[in-house]
Amino acid sequence: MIVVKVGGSEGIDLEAFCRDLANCIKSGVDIVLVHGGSHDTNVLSAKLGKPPRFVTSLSGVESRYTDRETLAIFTMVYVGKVNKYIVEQLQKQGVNAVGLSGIDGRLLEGSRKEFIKVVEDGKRKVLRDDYTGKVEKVNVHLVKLLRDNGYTPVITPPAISYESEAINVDGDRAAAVLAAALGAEKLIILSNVPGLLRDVNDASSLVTEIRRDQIERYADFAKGRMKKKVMGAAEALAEGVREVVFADARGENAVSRALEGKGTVIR
Amino acid sequence: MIVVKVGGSEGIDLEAFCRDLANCIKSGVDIVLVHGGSHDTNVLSAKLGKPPRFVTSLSGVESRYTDRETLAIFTMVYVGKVNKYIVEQLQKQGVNAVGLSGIDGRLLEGSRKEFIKVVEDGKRKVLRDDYTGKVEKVNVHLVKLLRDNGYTPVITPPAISYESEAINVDGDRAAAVLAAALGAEKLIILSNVPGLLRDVNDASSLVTEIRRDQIERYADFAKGRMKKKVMGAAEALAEGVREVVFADARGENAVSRALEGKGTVIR
Amino acid sequence: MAVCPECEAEIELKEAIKGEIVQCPDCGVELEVVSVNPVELAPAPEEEEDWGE
Amino acid sequence: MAVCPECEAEIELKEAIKGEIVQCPDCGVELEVVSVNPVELAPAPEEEEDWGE
Repeated sequence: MIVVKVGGSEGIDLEAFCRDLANCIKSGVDIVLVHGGSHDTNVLSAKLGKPPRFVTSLSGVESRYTDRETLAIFTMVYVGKVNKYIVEQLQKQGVNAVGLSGIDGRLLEGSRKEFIKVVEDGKRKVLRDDYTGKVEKVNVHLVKLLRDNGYTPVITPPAISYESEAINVDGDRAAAVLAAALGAEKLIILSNVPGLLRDVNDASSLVTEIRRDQIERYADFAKGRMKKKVMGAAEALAEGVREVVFADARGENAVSRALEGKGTVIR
Repeated sequence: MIVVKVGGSEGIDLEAFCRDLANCIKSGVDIVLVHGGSHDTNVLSAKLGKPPRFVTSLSGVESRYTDRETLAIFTMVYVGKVNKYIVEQLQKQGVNAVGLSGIDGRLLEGSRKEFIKVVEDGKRKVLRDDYTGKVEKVNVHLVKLLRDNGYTPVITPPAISYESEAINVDGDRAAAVLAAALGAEKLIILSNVPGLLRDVNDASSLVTEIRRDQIERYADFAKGRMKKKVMGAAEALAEGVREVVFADARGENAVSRALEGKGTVIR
Repeated sequence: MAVCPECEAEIELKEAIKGEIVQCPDCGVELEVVSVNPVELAPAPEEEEDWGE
Repeated sequence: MAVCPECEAEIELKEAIKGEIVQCPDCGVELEVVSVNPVELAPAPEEEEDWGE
């Protein structure tokens, strides 16, 4: 079984992506899909007069400041827009998809951070009403139940906290925890970059292979979103996933190319 | 088993509603929930500069004109906002809810109207890009699968057309078709009115009981949304549902009161 | 001017809008304005009983 | 003026904002501005290693 994560950033043609994904599934590849929706969330937030607010933690990690109102917008987009669009497209291609958020059946559960310490406008602050957290538990039973009965799960943040509050979680890291929990052989992370680039501005500086024992070194030099992806990959590999691939979600046959190892393969 | 439908109109306190619903479920009442979201959809549409457009069919029935853009807003609200809020609240009350739209697993499927003939600004027109339709098929297998494994299904429009397009469907009529398909004994429809009123403006003119063979008469004099509810009830009764109750969704213990028959009981 | 597809009578339409239903003054058939500039008419589709959504 | 809850030194704060982290000039402890008007200070919470979301 393979967990495929497709990002929500700009420039990804979801219709083409879903066509290729459906072909892979119909040709017998056993896939569970996880997706993001950050770009669309930024667009809707701005339209609703609540532009996204990103904060940087003291350790330099950037994240979306998600108060209750932002969380409602986030959930409308991730679940109501992106998730149901993907399910609709897969159904159109003859794949019996079922869309779930991490809240449903407590599919993705974890602890909500009571507070985060951030730097904003040069000031160090404690933020307490940030609905953000980490996925620590997966309802494997629910995923297995659907897969064993012919359904393709299409999973999206938000997750649910132990106190049953919806929480914003990082999609890449949730996919890594999910892959480990489901005992997936492979985790494929598709985004709007060809893979891990030695030089971020040089698309040809693609790192094509990384041995798992070298991954810490790459985690250090990777920056921003890619850093989280590499951390997620390290976690998945440590928990039994055999191979992690970072590849490009854009263009035709993105999934097939990634399945053939076109991108950064870590094993 | 009982199908409960709660409307999406203004004045319904969903948090209080979910507390009462959870108590009924935890006390052993086997419930499948269906919900609407029309009010919130109108609010978001207006905020996004695309105010809702209602059209009246030649036979005088009003419906939301749902072009592709409206459908995206409709789905974000029904699925991303209302559905996941209800699932979150039920999880908080210890009920293991799973939220599904009619698209997921083709749970609610039916034909999309190729066109509708309407009267708008005094002109009779044919509208062709209206993503509206009727629920004709229910994926009973998926609902049963979840219920048999301890999950409480929380179901919402949109449905899916035979051509795999998301379609706007009337929540009350979808609940009626669902109740019949699931072999439910009871269908409870809760909205922001005490039940079927002889005089719409007089809350005390509640019709408390209707025999099923009188229902056609009431279908004639009921107007607007209530007309569709009565039509849905007639359909459900004709397909084997033993009792339909129209009751008030507002205030404390709305579900418990309806279960005790407080409202309009048709059997 | 537009022409009725049924009886070829000429139909005078002032600012018709796309999708509008008009009736041919000669043969009385219901027509749909399928496009404007130039105006094109086709028989309006029959509708099965509608409950609306 | 606000008072450091650890060493009771007086801390002069100009337009502090709620949630801001300040350091006591005397004992150096990290403090959180838990409320403004009047300013109230409490020890800033310790943070477990954060990966951010």
